[in-house]
Amino acid sequence: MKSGLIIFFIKRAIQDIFNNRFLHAVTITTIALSILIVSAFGLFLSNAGDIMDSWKKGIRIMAYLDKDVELKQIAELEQKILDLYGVADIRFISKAEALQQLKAEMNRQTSLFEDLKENPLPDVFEVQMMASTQNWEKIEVLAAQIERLPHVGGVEYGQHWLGRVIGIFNLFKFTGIVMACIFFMASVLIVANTIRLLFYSRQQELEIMRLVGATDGFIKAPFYIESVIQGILGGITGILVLFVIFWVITSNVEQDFSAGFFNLRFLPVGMFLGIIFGSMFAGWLGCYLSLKQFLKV
Amino acid sequence: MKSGLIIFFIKRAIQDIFNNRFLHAVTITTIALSILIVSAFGLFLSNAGDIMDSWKKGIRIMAYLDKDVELKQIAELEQKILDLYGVADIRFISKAEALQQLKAEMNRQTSLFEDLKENPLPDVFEVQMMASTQNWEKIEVLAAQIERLPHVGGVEYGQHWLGRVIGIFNLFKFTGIVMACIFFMASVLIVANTIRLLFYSRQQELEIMRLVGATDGFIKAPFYIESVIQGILGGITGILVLFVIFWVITSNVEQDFSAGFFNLRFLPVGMFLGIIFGSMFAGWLGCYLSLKQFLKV
Amino acid sequence: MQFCGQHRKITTKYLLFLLSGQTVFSTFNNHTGKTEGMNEHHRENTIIRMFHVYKRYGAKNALVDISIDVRKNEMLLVTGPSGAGKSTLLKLLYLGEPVSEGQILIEGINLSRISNKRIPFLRRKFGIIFQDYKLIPTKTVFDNIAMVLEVTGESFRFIQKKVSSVLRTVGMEGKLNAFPPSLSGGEQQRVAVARAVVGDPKIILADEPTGSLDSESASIIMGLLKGFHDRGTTVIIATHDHEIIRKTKGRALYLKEGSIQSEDVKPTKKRPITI
Amino acid sequence: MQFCGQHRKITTKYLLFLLSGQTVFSTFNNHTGKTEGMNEHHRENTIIRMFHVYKRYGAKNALVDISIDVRKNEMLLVTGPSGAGKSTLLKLLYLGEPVSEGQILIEGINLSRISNKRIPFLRRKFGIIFQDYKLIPTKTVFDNIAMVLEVTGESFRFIQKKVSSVLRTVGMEGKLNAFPPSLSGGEQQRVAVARAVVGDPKIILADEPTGSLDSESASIIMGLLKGFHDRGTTVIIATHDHEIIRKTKGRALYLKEGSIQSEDVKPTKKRPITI
Ligand SMILES: Nc1ncnc2c1ncn2[C@@H]1O[C@H](COP(=O)(O)OP(=O)(O)OP(=O)(O)O)[C@@H](O)[C@H]1O
Ligand SMILES: Nc1ncnc2c1ncn2[C@@H]1O[C@H](COP(=O)(O)OP(=O)(O)OP(=O)(O)O)[C@@H](O)[C@H]1O
Ligand SMILES: [Mg+2]
Ligand SMILES: [Mg+2]
Repeated sequence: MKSGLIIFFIKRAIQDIFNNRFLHAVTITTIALSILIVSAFGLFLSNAGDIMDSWKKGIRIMAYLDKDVELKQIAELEQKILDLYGVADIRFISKAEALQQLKAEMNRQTSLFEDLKENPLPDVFEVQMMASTQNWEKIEVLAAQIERLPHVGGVEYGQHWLGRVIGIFNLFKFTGIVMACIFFMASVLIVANTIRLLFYSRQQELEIMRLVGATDGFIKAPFYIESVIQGILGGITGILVLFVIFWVITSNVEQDFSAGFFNLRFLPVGMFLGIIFGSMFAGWLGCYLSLKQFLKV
Repeated sequence: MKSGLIIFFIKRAIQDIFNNRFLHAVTITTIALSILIVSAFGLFLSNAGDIMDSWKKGIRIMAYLDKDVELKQIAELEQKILDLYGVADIRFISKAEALQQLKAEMNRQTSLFEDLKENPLPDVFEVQMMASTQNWEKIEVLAAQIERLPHVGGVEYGQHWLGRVIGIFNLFKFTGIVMACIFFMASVLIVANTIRLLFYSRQQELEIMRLVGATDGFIKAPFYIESVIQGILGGITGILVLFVIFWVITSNVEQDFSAGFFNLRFLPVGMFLGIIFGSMFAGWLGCYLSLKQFLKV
Repeated sequence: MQFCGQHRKITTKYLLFLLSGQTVFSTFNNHTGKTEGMNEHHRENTIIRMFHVYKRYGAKNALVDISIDVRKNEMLLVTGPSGAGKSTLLKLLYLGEPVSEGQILIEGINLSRISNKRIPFLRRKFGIIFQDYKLIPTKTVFDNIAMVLEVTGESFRFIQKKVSSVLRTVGMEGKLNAFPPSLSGGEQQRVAVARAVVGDPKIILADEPTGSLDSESASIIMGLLKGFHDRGTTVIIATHDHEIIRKTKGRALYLKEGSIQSEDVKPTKKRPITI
Repeated sequence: MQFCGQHRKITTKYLLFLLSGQTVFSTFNNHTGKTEGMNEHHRENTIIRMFHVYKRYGAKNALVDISIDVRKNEMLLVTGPSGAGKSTLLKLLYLGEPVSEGQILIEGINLSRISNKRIPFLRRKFGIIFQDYKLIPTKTVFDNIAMVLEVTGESFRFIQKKVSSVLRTVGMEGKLNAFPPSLSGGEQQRVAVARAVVGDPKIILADEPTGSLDSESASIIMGLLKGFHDRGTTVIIATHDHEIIRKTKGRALYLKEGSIQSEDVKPTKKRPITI
């Protein structure tokens, strides 16, 4: 009996979605659009986050040593740097190595180095930081600490633009979260509105049903089913569209200008499920808010 | 009489918006959101376009000359380069100048250059391009042409990332246009839906009005007025919210990391008017589509 | 003003129709068996003519071969059992539905040739009491009645005076600001009557105007309708109420399953019987 | 099944109410002036009791101090002019509106103490013919009637058989798949009657059940209601139709401006008069 009733309700809900297909199409489209935008942002952030992480991993503090440092002092210094909080690894690059590298990099002007009597470069420590040292301020603090150590002639770290990029990225992340909230609310409002309108358009019918002895559950169930279906359909549509767009972009654009550079991934499974669940919840909540207004039970 | 009727209709429309304020609030919010997103994108693009232009102006092709070029040949070459299509200006930098510049740039390793017997750098032409040479392909073509000239040892142009950035910018522009279309359609659909629902909820009333002799114009006018008002309100709200966001961001963030670098502007007046008009039109079109379905006149 | 212009145009159109529409008329003449001369005289006095009208809903014949003439200022009673086609007959007159076959002329305007734009102006000739009242539940009694005058662009002052006076006539002056769902069945019916007569229409179509009324209220309403009739309005009443049929002077049309079963003409005070 | 459980619970509740509610009863006793013993006997046979019921809409008194008892299997006619409060009286019984003052007991359940959750089960005791029919315009005649059985969870087979048989009784078997707006006034009313009786209710509330019907259809419907009455159903009919009042045996209540003006008891075949 009970399961028969659920089937009866689902049948009614689907029939009703079909009867009001224009209304539902608009609702589902709106939800899908919201989901599309939010998940596009999520996709962007999740990929940008990956890139950012790899860049962050690449951030190194270069500590240039004074000219006349002895081997023993170098070993001591190495230990001191390693003891600092936030340092993950350290690598010593002798001035000979450094010159080699410089020559390799400046291949166009090699003649420049041909006549050198003496290696003008200093020895250097390449300091790698722990992953937890995510933000720019911490990197700056660490660099200052290193600079204050004896025998360190100067430090250089990252390119300054990386600081800016991280700032922008965090701004984006924040924007993304705000947008997700706005669109969630928008979806809830839209569903609430749809249900409200369905309710209006069937007010007479529902009133009559109540008069012939229908319980509130009997009256409400189809609305809940409809709005959850709307939410799910909207969510799936949004993500599907995003996937198609993603697929088109990655298969056309990636090799052009990011081959081997980025490695674009689609949304992680957790995020995917979260989005679908979120849109379902938006449907449910919209219905709940709408019905709460009408039926004071 | 005629103007009295218009006032009558506007009064009716405003009263009706008030009576169905929830429905209208949702519609206006949705339109505002669409407008917000589209105009945020427009704002981003219009500013990014400015920056892009200034960057593009900064793109120069550096033509390195062979080592043993004479002054007369240099003058000839200058003329040849100037004759190429797309070249706006040209500047000769002698090797002495170049070394000076290099020394200034690499101040940390000045010792490197102290012992040089001879200047290892080549003479160079700095070629500036016309503004019309906007896209990357044209720059590449021009660079290849210059490289093929006699006495030119090699060319270097821009930083390679600029090409990428331009590519990404164009992609963004395209995305922006697609999004604008999508959101325009979404707004039209939402308005159409709202009007349709209003129509449904008042079908009985309108039918009765028709039976007592109301003309179609008398019946339709309030709907048109309502939907245009919706469009305008939605558009203004969206742009207002964008302006607030823009104002908060520029007054807090700009000095941090883009002072003097960017010079952010709000939407150009044309775009602003375009957006308001677009949302108004969306309202009208939504109403038109919706009424067309119902009244076959 | 606008309406008069409209009217003149339509009249011209009707004259053109007359010139071309001889066959229709001859059919009609055969049916009634009257002479051409009499018919000519008739036409001037006739406000509604139906020639062999059929109305079908799918396979269902709601009206079958209806041919009647209604004179200006006539009182016509349409009667018959439930589902006989009384409401349908009225519906065809105000273009609530198109005819399936046959012709209807109202003040010389052929309804099957009228353009959509002119339908509203045609409908303003009628005051209609619908069987199901058709009151707008979201508007007050006042607004429901005022609507009729608003669509013709009357001034607010005039509307207010007129609506109040008409509500007084039907005994509903106390319910000016009530909404229809809060009225009793009979009260709703009286509002519907008020709306039908507020525009001083040329023709009143009353579909069961007293179905929800006790005999006292019913005779007030019937008195009102008779008053309009006395002042020159054409009145058509569809009813199954024997009381009304017995008490009302005028022609009675008995419908059954869509056909006219009998025409019973009762003596009116002034006029001789012409059909 | 569910319903019976419900019912038992409510009965228990009522017994508790009786133990605590002596004052109400003594008021009632004073009013009727009968002995306690007779009342005890009464109570068993009584299906509806109203004690000093008032209903106000704003300043308007729709019902004033109504106290009546309706016995199981009684036929009660409520009559009076338009706006007298007939429909309001019925509305209070099925909790279409709450009372403003006073108490109503239905099968011992006090309506002012019933929880919201139980209202649907209360309403399933009633079969109601509404004055304005209250048919759902977007559902077919079949679905409109089937709804009553759907809400109680009947099987589709049973619903189909039952609806068809009831439609046959009111003479509407041909309109199974029609939508209400395409029916004539009388046909709609007959569908409304069919919906009211399809659930075999304990009490039938009929508000102008024959207002839109010609005398022939009306007597079929009245015959149907009398048939239910003969099989043990309590029937309350609100009407202003003198014909019905004259022809129907049972108690007649004459309302005027919300008060009971007279109770006229006509002899029924079997039962002696007890009030
Ligand atoms: N829109 C429609 N679609 C299908 N059938 C219709 C429609 N309108 C009316 N009918 C049918 O036409 C017949 C005549 O209907 P009509 O409303 O004219 O009857 P009536 O004489 O007014 O009856 P009543 O006294 O019950 O109001 C009925 O059988 C009805 O079912
Ligand atoms: N919801 C309401 N709000 C305000 N007044 C109401 C409401 N419902 C009914 N009334 C008023 O209460 C009075 C009694 O109404 P009711 O519907 O009971 O009359 P009735 O006896 O059924 O009359 P009729 O024979 O015309 O149907 C009427 O004057 C009516 O206007
Ligand atoms: Mg009818
Ligand atoms: Mg009533």
